[in-house]
Amino acid sequence: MGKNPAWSWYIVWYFFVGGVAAGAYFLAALADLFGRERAQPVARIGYAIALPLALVCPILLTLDLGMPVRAFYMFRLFKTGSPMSVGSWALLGFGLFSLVSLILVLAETRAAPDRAPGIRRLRRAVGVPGMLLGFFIASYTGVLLGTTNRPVWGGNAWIGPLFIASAASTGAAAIALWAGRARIAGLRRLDVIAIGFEALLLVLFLQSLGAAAAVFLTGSFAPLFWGAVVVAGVALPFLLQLFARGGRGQELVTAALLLVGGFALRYLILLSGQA
Amino acid sequence: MTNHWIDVKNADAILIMGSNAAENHPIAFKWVLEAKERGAVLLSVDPRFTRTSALADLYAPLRSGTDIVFLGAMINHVLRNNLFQREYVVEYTNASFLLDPAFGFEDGYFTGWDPEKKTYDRATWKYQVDADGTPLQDKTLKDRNTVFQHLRRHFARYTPEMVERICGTPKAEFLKVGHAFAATGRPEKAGTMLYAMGWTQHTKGTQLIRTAAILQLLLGNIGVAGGGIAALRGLSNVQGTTDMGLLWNSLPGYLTLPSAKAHPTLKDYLEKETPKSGYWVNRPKFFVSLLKAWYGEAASKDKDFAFHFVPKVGASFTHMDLFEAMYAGKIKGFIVAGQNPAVSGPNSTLERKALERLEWLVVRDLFETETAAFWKGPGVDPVKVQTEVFLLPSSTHLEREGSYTNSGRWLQWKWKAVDPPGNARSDGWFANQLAQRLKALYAGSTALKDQPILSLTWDYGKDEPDLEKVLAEVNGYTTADGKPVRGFAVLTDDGATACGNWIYSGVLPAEGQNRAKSRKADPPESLGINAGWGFSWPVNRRILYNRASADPKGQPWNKEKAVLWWDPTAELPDGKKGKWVGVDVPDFRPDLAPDAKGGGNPFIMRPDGKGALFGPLAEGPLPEHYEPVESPVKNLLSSVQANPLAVIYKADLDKLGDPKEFPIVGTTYRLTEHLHTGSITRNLPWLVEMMPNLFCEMSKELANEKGIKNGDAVIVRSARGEVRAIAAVTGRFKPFKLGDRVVHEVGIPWHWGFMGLAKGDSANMLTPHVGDANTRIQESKAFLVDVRKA
Amino acid sequence: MSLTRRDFLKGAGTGAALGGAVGVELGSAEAYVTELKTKGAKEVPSICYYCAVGCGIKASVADGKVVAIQGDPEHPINRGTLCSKAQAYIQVLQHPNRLTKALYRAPGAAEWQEKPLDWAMEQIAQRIKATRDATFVEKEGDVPVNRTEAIATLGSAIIANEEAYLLAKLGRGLGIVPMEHQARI
Amino acid sequence: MAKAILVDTSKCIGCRGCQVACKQWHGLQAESTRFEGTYENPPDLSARTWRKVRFIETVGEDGRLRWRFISDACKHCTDASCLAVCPTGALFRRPWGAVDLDQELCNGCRYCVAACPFGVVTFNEETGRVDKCLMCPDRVEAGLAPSCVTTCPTGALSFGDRDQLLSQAKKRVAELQAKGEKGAQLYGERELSGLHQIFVLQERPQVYGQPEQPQFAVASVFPSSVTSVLASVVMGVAALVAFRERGGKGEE
Repeated sequence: MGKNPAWSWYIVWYFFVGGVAAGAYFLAALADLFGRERAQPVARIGYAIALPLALVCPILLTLDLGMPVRAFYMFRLFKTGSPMSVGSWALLGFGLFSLVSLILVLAETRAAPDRAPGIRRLRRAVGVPGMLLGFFIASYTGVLLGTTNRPVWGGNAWIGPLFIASAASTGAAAIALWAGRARIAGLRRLDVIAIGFEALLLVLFLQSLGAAAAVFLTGSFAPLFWGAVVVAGVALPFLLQLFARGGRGQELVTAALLLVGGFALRYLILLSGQA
Repeated sequence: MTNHWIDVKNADAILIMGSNAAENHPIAFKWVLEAKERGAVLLSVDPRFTRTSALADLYAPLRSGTDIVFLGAMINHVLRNNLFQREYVVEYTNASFLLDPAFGFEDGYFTGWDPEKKTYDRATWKYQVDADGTPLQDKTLKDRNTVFQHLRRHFARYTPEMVERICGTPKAEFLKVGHAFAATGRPEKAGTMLYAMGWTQHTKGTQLIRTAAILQLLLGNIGVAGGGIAALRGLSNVQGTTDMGLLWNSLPGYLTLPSAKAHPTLKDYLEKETPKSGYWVNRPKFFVSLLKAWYGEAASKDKDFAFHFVPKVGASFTHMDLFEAMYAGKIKGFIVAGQNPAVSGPNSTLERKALERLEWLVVRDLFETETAAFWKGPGVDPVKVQTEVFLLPSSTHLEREGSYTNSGRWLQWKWKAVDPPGNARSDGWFANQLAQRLKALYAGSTALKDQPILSLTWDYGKDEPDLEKVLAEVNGYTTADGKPVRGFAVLTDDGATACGNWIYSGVLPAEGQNRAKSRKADPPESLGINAGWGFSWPVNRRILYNRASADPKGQPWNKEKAVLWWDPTAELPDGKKGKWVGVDVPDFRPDLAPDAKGGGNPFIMRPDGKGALFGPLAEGPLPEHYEPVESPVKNLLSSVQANPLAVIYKADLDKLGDPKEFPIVGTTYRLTEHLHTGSITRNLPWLVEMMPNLFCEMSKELANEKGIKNGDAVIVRSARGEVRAIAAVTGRFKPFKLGDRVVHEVGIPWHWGFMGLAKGDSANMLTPHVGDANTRIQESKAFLVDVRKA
Repeated sequence: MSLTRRDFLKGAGTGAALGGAVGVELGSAEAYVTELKTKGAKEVPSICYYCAVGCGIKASVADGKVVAIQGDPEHPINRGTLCSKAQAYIQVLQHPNRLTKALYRAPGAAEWQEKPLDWAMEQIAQRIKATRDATFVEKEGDVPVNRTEAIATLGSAIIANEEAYLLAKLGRGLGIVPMEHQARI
Repeated sequence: MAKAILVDTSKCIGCRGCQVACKQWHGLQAESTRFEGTYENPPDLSARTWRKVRFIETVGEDGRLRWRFISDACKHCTDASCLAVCPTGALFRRPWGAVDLDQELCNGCRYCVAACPFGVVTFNEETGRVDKCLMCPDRVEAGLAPSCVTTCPTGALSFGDRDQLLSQAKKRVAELQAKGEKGAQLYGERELSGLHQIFVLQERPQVYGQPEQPQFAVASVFPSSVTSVLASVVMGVAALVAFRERGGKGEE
């Protein structure tokens, strides 16, 4: 058993912010790729959200280091066996892609009409590798936790997928909130699928833990797990998005619930391995 | 130690009892385990399962203070089952000697007990002798008056059942240990016993060690490689400083300090202290040479070598006597160096209080010790303490040079590594300075009383003394030309030689040669004698009584581990043939053939040359079990509860506990991580982190009874005081089942005090001022306490 | 760019292969080298301070300071080994609370005062003389006994033989009878 | 040639010379401790305690008490999780097998802390970096044994070629078993593809606080990556379903 790495609140926030950024970006790229004009707000807002959040990530990570001035040592190596090493590079790449994508969003809106389609094509092309990085950023933290010898985390292969599903739902929520009064096409459908997928992965995750799942189900984390993750983060938004038709207010409430649930999920997973 | 540390590897059985060698002499355990690897059986007998027990093949628990029963039953086992080494016993011990027919033993007393005076008249404690004074013998050992038959009868009462009922050792466990060790009774086998304070700190400690010696003699284990009795001494130079006479009644080389009553003149001293036979016939040579060394010119033959200068003892001043006298206000000035009686002294409440009654106190140490700081200790109001205290900084052993004598009697030189800080100085410097200043203060005095100090030879330099010059004086020299003598064999009683300590003579055999500095080690696969490493007193002999390693004809009992043998063809310097040869220096006249008169008497320090199965001590010539002065049970072996000659002090703070109020046996001990009072080690962070607090070890059963959990704070209380400790509840202590009674025992290390980095109460707040009948060492291994949750 | 150390790859083994542990190192990261701290130090042989086994120790001295205390590998008893107490001994030499000045506590005082060593020694000599002179017994009846029982000394069992000899000689020379040390307890 | 330390628990007397030798040689500060009812202290390996002796009281099947001692430190695994996950290269392997740590390169990410299957690597709050036993590379490269081994009085610790120590250890296990020590076993021959600190134990590893089957943390990178890629595909498909326009049906 490894010792407690004592990763702090910065890391909880990083997991959350990084997930939102990654989710927003890959949703943006997917919308850009698969959606038509009606999906464009998702793309524009998603890219716009990704960049600032992607810029916050390294700051959070650096603050958690024992030697913050040596943060750049992360780039001495590229070590495929170390999720943290690859993740550091990926975060760097993701930041660059977010920047380029956002520039292209702005360029498109300000470009002469004849040049706009070309810019959008370029943005779509850039979005593909960026999206892959987004998926990576969303999931590598889960892989990283699995690559330890801590309780809950060690050897677990379901945290990565869980974080991807959660990145999608919280990314979508962030986009919805950003959009404010404007309606965004496709988000509700996406939410339903993503939340459903997240629920499935949660079950798989808990099942893989065996007896250790008790920390979430009945242990000291149970209230937060059931209340924030299961009810607020999964059940309510799922039901709301599936059945309710409450207009923008409902969308915003759902988004807020998803963000709370996503944050709680990260917090609990990080804490459970450090208890 | 009769033998030495490395020699332990040659043993076939090792009994560790009254010692926790793995804990307190970890490096010695290197050789214990080496023996084990070579097939030796390791036996651990201890009230508590210790680090030593953890490595032992067999472990047997026993209640503190009952060792004589355990060993006595081993003797009984050996005698009853004919497991003793007969030829050795017959030839090398006094087993065959006939005792006075009037000698006897009944219900705890030997003949001659005077209940009024509470002393023994030793008139019957003697051999039957012929007209020449030679003891009568029966080598068949059958005569009922032989020592052997007395031994048999005496120890017949020490049965395995008795062991179970008195020691609390399950019979089966006792028998396993007894059997394993008795196997060394075969001539080619050797067994050794390692003991320490677990045997000495009893009111019958000396008798306890005699019991061990009797067993070892019966098994033929003395004088052989891998045999002997090993006193594991606790401090780096406690052996050497004892050799040098830092005990109240001792002069260097174990020459007794004369007493006013017995030795008014040199003639009295020499006559009374010199036996008719045995090596001590040379005592006058040693003593006169000492007087010459000390008083030089003034020690002229016509003035009895200044014998009158030597202080003559009146009252006894063993450690406890000294502190009782101090408590009574009789001692005014006190110089303490490198010792910390406020923590190490038994009944430390009394001993600390005694310090308050001094006019002045000088302490020299590395750190501010509890003794130096007694005036600001717990419950002491400094304003009320009128003692003047001087605290002088001392240098450490790496900041000075000199020789240390280890437990195996090896003198080893240590070189100085660095200069001491600030005003820290060595003890040699202190003595040198003080001597010069006192000589100056007394200069010109014609008073008779000042002549000893004025005549005292003292020329070792001004500040740090030249220690090799001191060692040269210790070694001895011819007074005519100051040339070193080659050994004590050439010392004389006419003033032609001077020698500061005869047993060390030979360490500087020639000018510029210091054998303490020798550094030639034997290869590891050898017997381990290491004659080329350091210098072992006497005369670089590594195994004492080694004549006994060979049979009466002079052939080694064990050819593979031969120490010494008679070679009839070897040539002597004078051309004659026949001498003792081997790997060690013979503890015998080198040319005395086995068949010559006395050629079969290996124990040359004794008048009769025989190992003493029968040997008078204060409380009798044979060991007998008595309960500790504080004991929870009645003595089952006789109606005499405690050693009738135990020394019990009676000052107002000398209280004894009632078993009804204090039903638990308490014992004290040491830990690997600390040394003695911890005055050094409790200041060292690396040691403190391992052993930070005073603790009290107890069985799970006792803890249960008292509602104590592991790690709880507890109060341990005796009639003298109480200490606060942390409970270590462990399976390593078990309650003792004595018949239908259960007796609990707890243990507590004595390293803590109120100064230093890691502070704590001192275990000696609990221990009593009661002492051994012979040595007056305190009984701190078995006393009465009670325990409760704090 | 160079491949990571071969030994890393070798070491990473099967599990790492599953994880695809192919790494690339961008900077140069030679295994750092630390110099042996006893290098060039003078080795002074001594004997351990603590118990009476008599283990050989060697102090490594550089610039007048002990930088390490280790077992003496040539010593036949301990053959270079040491227990925890001996290993910690170097902390005595570096200890901030070591006494380095003579201290004096006047009757009834609550604090120590620092004093010059020479002053302290002279005072001690005078106290000894005063007490000795006041309590000395020259004769008991006709027998010259030349003793004082009012001054006592205690210790030490961790001083050199030569020092013990000097103390014994001086003590008896002064007529002091109560001289004891650790061997008694 | 791979080197190793062999810990023979059957020869350990718990004197803790090794524990302090390590502190002396490396100048490690003492920790503040309390006696908690056991001789063992400090409570665990840490940034300031790279080697420590564990004291274990246990009762055998024969009902007899045993007091076991084990000198514990970094195992210098062949499959070293700490080294494998270290993103900066501060942890590296010496050619002779030790897992070493270059303090200058550590930035205190603590990944290795979580990855170590033995709880050896510890974060040092004071320096902001991690610490652990390095197997005394300064000594070994000067031809000496690590300081803990050098000081061990009883031969419980030995240092040398790993292969040679392994056969020595196997012989010892056989000897102990022949003496009736049924629990005698070797630990570290195959665990994590071979440890560079191997043990002769007298009980199951668990009794000494060692994992029965230590896991190489990096082994989970592959399965985790696969599930994550699959999850990404699922989300891609979900987006496709969500954002593909089907004539505005379902949503306005």
